[in-house]
Parts: sequence; C-alpha cells; structure tokens
Amino acid sequence: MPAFLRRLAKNFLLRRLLAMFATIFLVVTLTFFMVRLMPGNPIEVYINQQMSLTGISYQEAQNQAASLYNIDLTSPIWVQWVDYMKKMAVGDFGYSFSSPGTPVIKMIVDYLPWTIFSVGISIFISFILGIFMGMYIAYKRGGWMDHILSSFASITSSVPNYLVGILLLIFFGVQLRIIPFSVMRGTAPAGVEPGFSLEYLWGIFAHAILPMLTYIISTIGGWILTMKNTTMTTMGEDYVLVAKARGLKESRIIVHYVGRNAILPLFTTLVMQVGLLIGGSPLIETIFVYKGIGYALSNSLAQRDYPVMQAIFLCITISVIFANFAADLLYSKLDPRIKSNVTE
Amino acid sequence: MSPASKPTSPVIELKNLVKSYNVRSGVMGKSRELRILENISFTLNRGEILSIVGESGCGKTTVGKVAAGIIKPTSGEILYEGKNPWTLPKHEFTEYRRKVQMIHQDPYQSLNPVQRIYDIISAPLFRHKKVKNYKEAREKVKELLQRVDLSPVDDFIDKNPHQLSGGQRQRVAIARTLTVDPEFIVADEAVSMLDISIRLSVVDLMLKLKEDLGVTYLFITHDLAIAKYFGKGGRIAVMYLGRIMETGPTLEIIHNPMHPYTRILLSSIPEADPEKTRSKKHIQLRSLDIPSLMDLPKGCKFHPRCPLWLAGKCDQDEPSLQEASPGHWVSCFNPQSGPVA
Amino acid sequence: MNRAKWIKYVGIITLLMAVVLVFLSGCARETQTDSNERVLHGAPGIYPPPPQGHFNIYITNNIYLGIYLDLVEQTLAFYNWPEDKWIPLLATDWNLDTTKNQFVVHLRKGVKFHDGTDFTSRDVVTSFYIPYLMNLAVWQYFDKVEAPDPYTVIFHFNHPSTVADRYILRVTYMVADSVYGEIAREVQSWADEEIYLKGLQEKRDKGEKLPISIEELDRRWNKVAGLRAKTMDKFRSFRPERRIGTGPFTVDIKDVDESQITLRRFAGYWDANKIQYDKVVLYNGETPIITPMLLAKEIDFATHGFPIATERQLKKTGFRIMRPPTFGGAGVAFNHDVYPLNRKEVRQAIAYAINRDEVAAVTLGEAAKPCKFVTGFSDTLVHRWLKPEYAKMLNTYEFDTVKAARILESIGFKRGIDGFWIDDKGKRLKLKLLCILEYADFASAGENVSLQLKKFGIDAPMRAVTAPQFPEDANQGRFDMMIRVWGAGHPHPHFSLYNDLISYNYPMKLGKGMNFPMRQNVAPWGNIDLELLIRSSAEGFDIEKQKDSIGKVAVSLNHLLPILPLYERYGNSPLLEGVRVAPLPEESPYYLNNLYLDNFLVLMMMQGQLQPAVLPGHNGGTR
Amino acid sequence: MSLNEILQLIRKDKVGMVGFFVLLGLILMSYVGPYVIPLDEVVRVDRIYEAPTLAHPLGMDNMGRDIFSEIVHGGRDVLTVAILTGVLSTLIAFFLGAFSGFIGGKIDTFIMWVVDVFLTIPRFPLLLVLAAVITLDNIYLLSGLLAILSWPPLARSVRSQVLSVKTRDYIEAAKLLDLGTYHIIFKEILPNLMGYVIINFIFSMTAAVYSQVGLIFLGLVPLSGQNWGLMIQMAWTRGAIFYTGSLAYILAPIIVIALFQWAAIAFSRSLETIFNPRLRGAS
Repeated sequence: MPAFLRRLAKNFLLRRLLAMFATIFLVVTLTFFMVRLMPGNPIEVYINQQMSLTGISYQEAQNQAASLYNIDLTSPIWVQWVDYMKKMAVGDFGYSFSSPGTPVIKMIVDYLPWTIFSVGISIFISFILGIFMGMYIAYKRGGWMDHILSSFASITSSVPNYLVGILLLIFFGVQLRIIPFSVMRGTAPAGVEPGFSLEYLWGIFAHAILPMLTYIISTIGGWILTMKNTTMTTMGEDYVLVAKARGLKESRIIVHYVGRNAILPLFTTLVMQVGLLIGGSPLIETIFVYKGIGYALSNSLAQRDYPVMQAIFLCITISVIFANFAADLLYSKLDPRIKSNVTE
Repeated sequence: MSPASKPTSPVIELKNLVKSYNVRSGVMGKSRELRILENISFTLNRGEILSIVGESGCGKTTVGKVAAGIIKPTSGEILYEGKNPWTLPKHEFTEYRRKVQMIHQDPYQSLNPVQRIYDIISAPLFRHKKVKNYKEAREKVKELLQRVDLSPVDDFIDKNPHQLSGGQRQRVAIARTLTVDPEFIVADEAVSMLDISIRLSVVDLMLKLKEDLGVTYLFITHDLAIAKYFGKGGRIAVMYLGRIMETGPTLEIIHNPMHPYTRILLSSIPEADPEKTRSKKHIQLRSLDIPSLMDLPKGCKFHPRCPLWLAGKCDQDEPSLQEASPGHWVSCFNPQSGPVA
Repeated sequence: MNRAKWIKYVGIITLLMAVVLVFLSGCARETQTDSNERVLHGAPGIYPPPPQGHFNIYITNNIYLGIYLDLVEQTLAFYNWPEDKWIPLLATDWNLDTTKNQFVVHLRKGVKFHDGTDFTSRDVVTSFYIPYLMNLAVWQYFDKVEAPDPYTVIFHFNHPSTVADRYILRVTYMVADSVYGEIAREVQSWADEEIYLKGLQEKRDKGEKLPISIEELDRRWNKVAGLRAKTMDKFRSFRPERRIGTGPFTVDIKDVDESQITLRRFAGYWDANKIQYDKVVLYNGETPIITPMLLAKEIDFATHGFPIATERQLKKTGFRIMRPPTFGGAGVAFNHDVYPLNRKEVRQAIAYAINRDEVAAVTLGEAAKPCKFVTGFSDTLVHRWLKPEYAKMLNTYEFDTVKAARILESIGFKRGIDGFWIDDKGKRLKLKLLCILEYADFASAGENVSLQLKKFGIDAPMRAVTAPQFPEDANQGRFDMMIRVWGAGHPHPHFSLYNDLISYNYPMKLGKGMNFPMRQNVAPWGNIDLELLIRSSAEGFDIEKQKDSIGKVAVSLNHLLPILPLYERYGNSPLLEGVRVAPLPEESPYYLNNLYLDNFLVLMMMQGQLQPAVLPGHNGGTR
Repeated sequence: MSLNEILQLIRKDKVGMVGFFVLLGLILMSYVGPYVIPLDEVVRVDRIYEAPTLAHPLGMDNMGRDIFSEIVHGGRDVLTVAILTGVLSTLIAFFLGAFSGFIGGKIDTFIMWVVDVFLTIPRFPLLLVLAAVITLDNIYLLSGLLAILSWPPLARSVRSQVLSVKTRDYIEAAKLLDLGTYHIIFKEILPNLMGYVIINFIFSMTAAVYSQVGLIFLGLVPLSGQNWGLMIQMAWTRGAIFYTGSLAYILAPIIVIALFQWAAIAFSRSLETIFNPRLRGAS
C-alpha cells in the first residue's frame, strides 16, 4: 500500500467519516425498503380518500388516480432503489407524489426551520431549567422540594408527550380559557409580513409557545432526574470531599467541583437530543397545527408520499449521526481523562 | 518445586525490550508513537528478588506487566525459562501464565466485590483440578488462608472483600496466587496502599513464602526504603522515563549510588533516626517537573532535572548502561560514588 | 459563583419565564380584527397547506374547502333533496331533449369571475374538458360539450342516463377559461379522437366489426395516449395563484396557512346584496383538532363526525346540533371465502342476532338511525324508489336471538358447553372483525357488534387497524367480517348499490375483497346477474325500468345479506348561534339536504338567509 | 447481601417504599383482580357516561359499562408486555453489550456499528412495516418486537460498564490465574453488573409501557381485549377528553399508567441505594 494511502487509512477523522457514510447508506437503504413495504400505497390511499370524501365509486377514483399519478411503482423494487440512490447522490430528492408540482426539497426548506426553532428553544430551556432544578434538589435531598420535583419529574417523563399536549389544550385552552389557543395555532401570525420586525418575531414566538411548553414539560423531568443523580454521584467523589476538607467555600464547590463535573455527562446527551430534534414530533405538531417537519411527516405518512417521507427520514438520519459524532467530539474535549486515545 | 532444583538458572530474561503505543491527541489529532519502555534488559535467577524503583509514570508497572505476560512488547524479547512465551503454543503459554502471578497494588480493586473469599480462592483450585469437590476445596482454602496468616480461618472464609481491611485483603490476594503454585510473582506496589504498620507484616509474609516455596519476585515500588528492606539479598533497578538508569545488588546501590537520580531518591528516604534525617544533605533537583513522554528531551532524559549535568554532553548524547563495577551498571556521563551523606 | 450570582441566574430564568407569559398574553392582540367586519368561522376538514397544498382543482393535495367551495366556485345549480327540486344558480334553465339525446343549458347573464372576466359558455366548456382529462365520471354519459352561443351549452349524450343531470348541474364546478382555457383547448384537440377510439374499443371488446383495421386502431390509440400524457404532465404541475370562481368570496394562496384559510368578500359578485358577511375563516384540522376550537366557541359550524361525548359537550356549550342526512353509514361486510360466512343462513342469523338500535345508540347516539329496510341505500329513498311489490318482499330483521339460534340449528350448528356456537363441521365459530381505528363510529360499532355476537355465542374479536392500512386488508380479503361504509351521497340509489356490491367486491381486480359472487339465484327471479342490474339501474331515461333493476338488487341484498347495513349516519353538526351567526329558523327543507353535497349553510348564505348575529357597527368579529 | 439488609434499605427510603407498595398493588390488581371483579360487558344505552357512584367508582363508559372493571382487567396485558419486554431487552442488551465489551476489537466495532444503525433507523416506518408484516395481535409478539427495538441503548451502556469492569485488577488476576473466558464473563464481570441491570430492567419496563401505549394509541398494534393503552386510544377517538362527563373514561387509564411509571421509578431509586457499588467497596 502506498504511503499516502496508509496515512489516509490511519487518519482517524477520515475513518470516522467513512463509517458515518456507511451508516447513512445502510440506514437510507433500509428506510427505502421499509417505506416501500409499508401497507398501503399512495394510489390506494388517494382512491380511498376520494371515495370517502366525494362518495364516488372505486372505478371512478381509480381512473382519476391512473391519470393523476405519474409514478412508477411497477418496476422491480431494486431498480427503484438504484434510481433513488443515483438521484440522491446528486442531491435530487424528486417531487412529492401527492402534490406533483412541489419539489421535496422546497417542502423540507419550508418546514424544517419551524421545527428547529420550536424544538431547539425548548430543548435549551428544558436543559437549563432541568439542571438547575436537579442540582437544587440534589442539595436539598429529602426536602419537600425534592419530593415534589422528583415526583413531578417521574410522572411527566413517563406520560407520553402527546397526552401532555392534549391535557394542556383541554385544561388551559378549553376548561380554564387561559390560553387563546385558537389564534396560537400555526407557525406565524396571519397577515404579518415575514421579516425581522418585532411584530413578526413576537408572533412566531407566540405561535410556538404551546408546542414548546409541551416539549419542555415532557423532557424537563428527565433532565431533573439525571442531573440529580450525577450531582449526587459527584458529591461523593474524592476530590469534592478533599475540597470540602480544604475548607473551600460551599458556593465554589457547588459550581467548580460538583456542577462542572455533574453537567459534563449531560452535555453529550444534550447534543444527541439536538440530533433527534430534526424529527420533530408528528403528534404534537399535528395537535397544535404547527407546520414543522413532524407535521409534514404525519401528512406524508397518511398519504404514503414516498419521496417526502424518504427525504424527511434522510434528514433525521443525517442529523442523528452527525449529532452522535459531535457528542463524541464534545465528550473528548470536555473530559480531561480521555484527552488522548491510545491505540496499539 | 523445591528451591534447590535449579539454583542459578535464569527464570526470566528481558532483552532490549521496547514498548510503544500510537497515541492520538484529541479526536482529530495526528497519531504518533509514544515509547513507554526503551531498551530494558535484565535477568532474574530462580529465588532472586529484583526491585524496580522509580517515580510513578516511569514505566515500572509496564515492565511488571510485560514480565507477567499481560502486555506484549513492541520489540525485544522476553524469555521465560529460556523460551519466549509469545511464540509458545497455546497450552504452553497458559502454563507459563500460571507460573507467573501478580500481586496488585490496590487490594480494593484486586478482589471481586461480589464474591466471597471462599469463591475467590476456590475458583482457580477447581479450574486447575487441584480439588475435586466442595469439601476438599474448603479444606484447601482454609489451608491457604492459614498460610497467609488469616486466622481464625472461619472468620474470613465466607466474608465479602468489603468486610475486610486492606492488609487482610492483600493477604487474600496472596493466598489466591498461591493456589496455582507460582514460580515467579510480580508484586506491583503490593504494600504501598497499606498502613505503614501493616506493610512490614505483609512484606514479611512475602519473604516467608520465598523461603518456603522458592518464589522469584519482581518487586515494583516507588519506595527505595521498602525495596531496601524487601530486596536485601537481591538487586535493584532504578527506572526513569522508561529507561533503566542504574542497576546492581541492593546493598551496593544503597551504599554506593552512582547515578545522580538514585542519589536524589536515596537522599529523600527518611531514616529511623530523625537526627540523621535532618543532617542528611538534600540534593536539589534543577526542575521538579518530569518531562512528558510525548515530548522527551534530547540527550540524557534526566538532564533537565539533573543538578550535575554537563552542558554540551548530557543535552546532546544519551548515555548507555555501563558496568561500573561487577554487577553494578549505570547510565550516566558523570557518575558519582560513595554513600549519600 | 457566589450566592449573588446564583440569584442572578435564577433571576434570568424567572425573567425568561415571565417573557413567555407576556408573549402568551401578548398574542391575544391578534384576535382583535376590524370591529366592523362580519366574519363566519368554519371548519372544512383537513387540507394540505402550501407549499404542497395548491389551487389546481382535480390534482391531489389541492386546498380542500369542503362545503365552503360553493362560496368561491359555483355550479350551474343547487339541489333541494327532500323536495327533489333544482335551484338555479349559474344556469337559469335547462332541458333534456330525449329525442336528440341532448341536454341544453342556458346560462345566467352578468356573472363575473373574480379576475373580472365574464362568465360565458366558453368557461362552461373549459370546466367540462378538464374533468375529461381527469377521467371523471361525468364523461361516462356524453361525448361532446358544445357552446353554440355565449349563453347556451349543449351536452350530447352517448350513454343517456337520468343521473347525468346531477353531474352537469351540481357535481362539476365552473372554473375560469382565463385560468384553465389553455389546458382545456389542448384537451379538446384530442378528446374527440379519443372518444371515437374508445367507442371502437368497446365494439372490439364485444367482437363487433370495426370500420378501421386493428393496426390502425392501435396506432391511433397510441398517438392519442401520447397526447394525453403530454397534457397531463403539463396539468400536473400547473399551479394557479388564486382560485378564480364566480362565488361571493375570493381566496388567494397568500390567505392560506397551515392553520386557516381566509376567504374575502368579492365585490363583483352577481348576487352581492344577499351576502351578509365580509370574511369567512376556515380552520384546518380533523375532528380531535377542531373539537377544542368548537368548545372555545371559535367555530360557528363544523361538518365533522363527532362522537357522542363530544356531541354532549357541544350541546352543553350551547351549540345547536344539526342533523342533515349523509345517505350512508356503517355496515358489516362478510368475507364470502370464509366458511361458514358464505352460507346465507349464517349471515341472516347474524343479522337477527345484532340489535341495530343498540349499535346506533352507542356509536353516534341520535346521529345514527338504525337501518330499517336493509336495502343498501338510505331508508328515505325506499318510498321513492321501491315499488310496493318489491318493498313488501323486504325482511326487516328485527332483533331476535331466538330466531337467529333457530336458523343456525336448522343448518346443523350446535351450541358448545361454553355457550359458543359450533358449526356443522365441528368447528367453534371464531370470526375476526376488522375495523378502522381512527373512525370513532366505526370502532364503536365494531366493539358493540363484537360484544353482541359474543353474547349470542359467536366469538368475534375486533381487530382495529389504521385508516391507510384498512383498504389493504379489505381488498386482499384479510378479514372474516369488517365494519365499512355502505351507501353513497347521491339521490339515486344506483350509486349506493354500486358502492355496496361492486366497489369492495372481487371485480375490482385488486384482490378478492369480500368475494361475493354477483351471479345469484334469487327466489322469484331465478338466476340473475347483480352486476348487470346495478350497472343498468341508472341507464336511460325510463325511471320505471330503473326501479325494476333497483328493486331486484335491493331485495337480493336484503335476502342474501352480502353486507349488513347497521345504521344510517346523519350529521351531528354543531351550529353556534348568537355569536357570529344570527339564529336560523327552526325548520327548513334545506336541513334535509345532504350534509356534504348540498349543504344548507352555504345555500342559506347564498340565499341571504344567513345573517350576522350583531348588526354592523357593533363587534361582529371573533370575540 | 442479605434479604434483611435489603428490607432495611427499602424501609429507609420512604418514597421508594410507597413506590414499592403501589407497584405491588397494581400487580395484584392486574393479575388477581380479574378473578375477583368480573369484566362488565353489559351494554346499557341509558347509562352512557354516567357519573361515578359508590357502585361504579369511576363511572360508566361509552356503552354504559363500568370503567372500574375495565381498569382492573386492562392491566394484565400491559404489565405482562412490560415485564416480558423488560426481561427480553435487558437480556439481549446485557449479553450483546457484555460480549461486545469483553471481546473488543473488530467484533466490538461491528456490534457497536449495528447498535448505531439500529438507533438511527426511523422508528415510525419500521413499526408500520413490522405491524403490517407480522400481525401484532398478541402480546408475546408485541413484547418481542418492543424488545428488539429497545435493546440498543442499553447494550451500549452495558458495554461501557463492562469496559470499566474489565480494567479492574481482579479481572487481570483472573486472567493470570487462567480461569477461562466463561468464568471471567459469568462469574467475575456479570455479577458486578447485576445492580445496574436490575435498575435498567425497571427502566426498560417503564419504557416498554411508554412505547406500548404509544403504539396502541397510534393504532399500530391491533390488539383486542382489555388494555389500558387501548382504553386511552378508544376514549381519545371517542372524544371522551372533551366531555366533562366522560373525563374519567380517559383519565382513569392515563392515571393508572402514570402511577405505575412513577412507582416503578421511585422503587428503582431505592434499589439504586441498595446496589450502590460503594456499599460493596468497589468504586
């Protein structure tokens, strides 16, 4: 093997990137076949939709579908796969099946920012609040706040988030009428020109509140519990005991010794969460009619719109893989113990 | 095996041994070679004791692990009874494995916390078919515990490690090594974590075993005083940054240290007589920092800290081990002599 | 970090929370609209927002306006269901010329489209040639649409039928030639040829002699197919910015987001003085999404199907529940490949064993009327379409478990010691019941049928699957029994029977479906072909002849029970009076119009009967 | 560690104790309750959504049946799936993770890559496809499926635990004593992970409840019979959440599920103190 090839083979980053692309390739392939094997196909779904919507006969709906869909679902699936991979390699995601004139990439560009905006902010808020609360109850272990927050955390983290969303809607929106949710549906205020105007920014924030609140409530419990745990573990570490023995100030110990080391392992989880945020939440976004990627996913799923689904899954796959990679990087940067990796 | 069988045959020989790792700094950094051990050679005869002395990070534990066959050397040769274990067929290798045992530094880590003392000691007995059934095993375990002075035996045999003190645990660890009748034991800082009061009794136990069973010891320590006590009749090798700086019979090294590093180590040993300790002349190091293995100095690896270095010489060339007097080898351009005052 | 800093951090967080709350209250500002505007809030169902949602009618994912489409685009006429009368809209009058096989329509003058162009016969022709491109059913009946003058349109029949008028007058919406004209011209350039060739193909299939050679036919056929594909390709990605119609409201793609569509008043509407509203806001969403909006009194009218619990809450909240018919409902379909369901006695026994009153009561409460006559079409059509001699042959299958048991015993079935029936082959009856999970009424009906059959001694566990999965299982025959729709939204029973017996049955090629053989031996008539009878039941202009076909099919269905209609669904559409809508009259024939097809609300709005609750000048807006 | 010690530790943690008893109560209710309280299958059209009374403490459902009896009968399948999934996924994760960590090298890299791939595959279509290919109408298949889906993250953390245990001196000692791979894995490494595994078993149980209910809610699992998840699903599609009179219909299953989750987590926290490695002297 020539020297430069050997050097390339030894280059860690390159190896890591290759492994990542292998994973993406495999997952995309698996996803492709999974999507195609899903029960129901876009034409069938269309036919049934038309029948139930307009009461026309099957034959009629089928005739319509035949002229409507210019899609090839008859050639062998592996041929379709090769075709799909070829197009994807040059960044061609094709057109939506159910909306033939709309490029898939346009939909992604249209939907993705909203999800990143709403989920991103909530992950951030939830993380900050969660670690503070977790640390607090770790110090006040056994106190009433500990009991309340721990119970709150274990209940909210065990109730599925869409139920949280529904309950929020019912109790605050319908029963108590605190939240004017009917005008908070959607992503942006109707009739306000998009731009960096205060009114618009104000508007998009207000529209994202309900989904964000749901995400925060359903994820904060996890942070609280984990943070409490790691804080307690760290408090028992030798260096903290030594620091206490040295008579350092309590606040200094809390921040520099316990806090830093307790948050460290949570950072990697945070980064991985960020990877998952691209997926959004189909159910939450549907409940609040929020035009994010999850909303697009649930619609395209219902219509079996293959290209759209595949593109969304690709986005999710890539972001998860890169987030994991980033988490690894971050981990080695943050933890002094694994500054260098030893290989034989 | 009786101690008289082959009185002077070398048990283990290390020849020009090198151990290196490829190290990446950070995830994206370039990979480079890190040499932990450089050109280590020594021979240990049956029944002998070789103490390896050095500061932490000097590679002494690695030497122990190489000798015990846990780590494979990068280059150079290790010979056990004249054979290189790494080229042996599998069954012979396992036999070598059994003959060479190790006593670890931390008795908290060397005993499995979820097992009882009986389980810990009986497992190798069953594995190597030294006992046939529970009753026999129990007898044998009791006998071994007796041998390492853990009595009354019945108080210990069914306990978990966390119910024992450090010294007691180290005795259990020693008893465990005895289950396979070892010929050669690597004692890696075996007593450094024990209270001073217990240290001597454990060391005495180890010496007793040498007398009784003819065990050969590679005794690794950072403490010249304990090496002096344990290895009275044996030899000492002083290591610094993966190299042997000086080696020779224990008493010779203690009374006539030639390498400045050895002399510094010796000068810091507290004497039994506090008056004597106070009057001891402390040799000052030029620098307190040990150079990083990633960034070794040119020339003699010790010269940046050496109070006696010769400019233009020590910072250019690396000295090799030279026999200064019979059996006493030193690696220095400017060796000293005479006891440390 | 010292204590002070701690407090600072906590302070920042608190501030953040406060900001959230301020935003929360801040968004209430949006609710304030121009206080002089009169707004109606509706809920058409679910539509796809842009970018995939669009305004090209007939192409999938166009923005669905539901019943409110009539406010933007109009048809030639509206239909009064209970009185079987037409209400002229864009057409002033029409007549059917049975001798010439023509349908002649005269158009209203002075009608303008939203873009200012006049509505003429040219637009009508365009409006019919686009459906031709889409293979819509309207073209089953005629082969040419002509415009002899700007205000007259002539339809030439090739398959004369009494149901064609509804397709012409009500099903086809009038779109602007200025938008679709170009495509329609292109369609017209090859449509005649295609229709001609289609006729030849029919002859060829029947084995008749052709005027041209087969090779010639295939060659010309391929050419037309190529032209059609080219036009279709163009049409598929055609995306008009606005939906140009003649209706009282306009809609622009900018007025559509994922949450709502805003329809704005069209000043040039031909009947403008009748329209009392300035704006119609339509909210997106399926039943669970729309329900909280209703409960918050944000929506005035919704046509979704609501479960009993929701209906009760809506009543409690002050909604008036309207009950227009839908002419369809839920029924049990049997898989005729499964023994013993292929024995009509077993199906009849099941019919007797199920209390349809109970099914109706637990699924939709007052909104479900148990099927009385078991004909496969709405009970309200029975008196109009079934001759007495057929009507008296109908069995109403009154709930009677004793009779059901007797039927089963008569064919050699026995009850086992556990109380469950064992068939004549010694097998315990276990029949899985497939249904759609998301449709609350179907799932409830399924659960109730399953319970009732269990009580009777037939183990019928329910298997609920998602809506996209359901057709797959149904078409492939992966069920023993299933809960599915029967009936169709059409005043002619032909369509109901077609759906009942053909749509889900084996002739659909996609799979076996319920695999009910369409050639059957029915008592008074001997061997009959049900498919032939259904297809002929809407042909021609001879209503009496149609009634005969329909009678035979209805009686066959009633006796053989390939499906068992359980209940007919009526709307439980909540109407909020007094907030944005003034109270509507207690009674109106329009309330008996089909809920989705000729909805009373839009009709009353266009006739000026729908009034804002508060006079202009006061706040008639959202709150 | 003796049973006595464990009991003492449980008693020390009040919340854990409450959790333990709630857990016990729910398990008893779900497995013994059905023999005491028969399932109400009588349809009473006139008593739909009747308010709670003494005889019917949770009121009546959409067909006028007693909700309480449905809750009693609805737990068995949920808990069985949770327990089976917990056992299965923990076993898979435990063995694959331990094997991978112990064996190291290329095989380890490969297994961890498989874990990565598994974690990256979008769950939704996978479930849809699986639900279509295998008819998930029995709880054993469902448990198996959930287990297959949920082992990867646990396997990864078991592996890192193994890696950390692997470097302990007692493992080196065992190697030197030539005790054999089998002994090292099963007698030296795995027993040290027991506490970790038991706690993770409880976590995977709660995760199984979460995803099980989610799957049923989405309609991907066409289960029949009584099941809390199915109750939520039915109550949801029937709009029970919107009618004040039918709130018990939807809240009852939500609350028992949340209670189960809370109790399991609370109990696992007191287990954590029992299995705290410090108690055993290993750090």
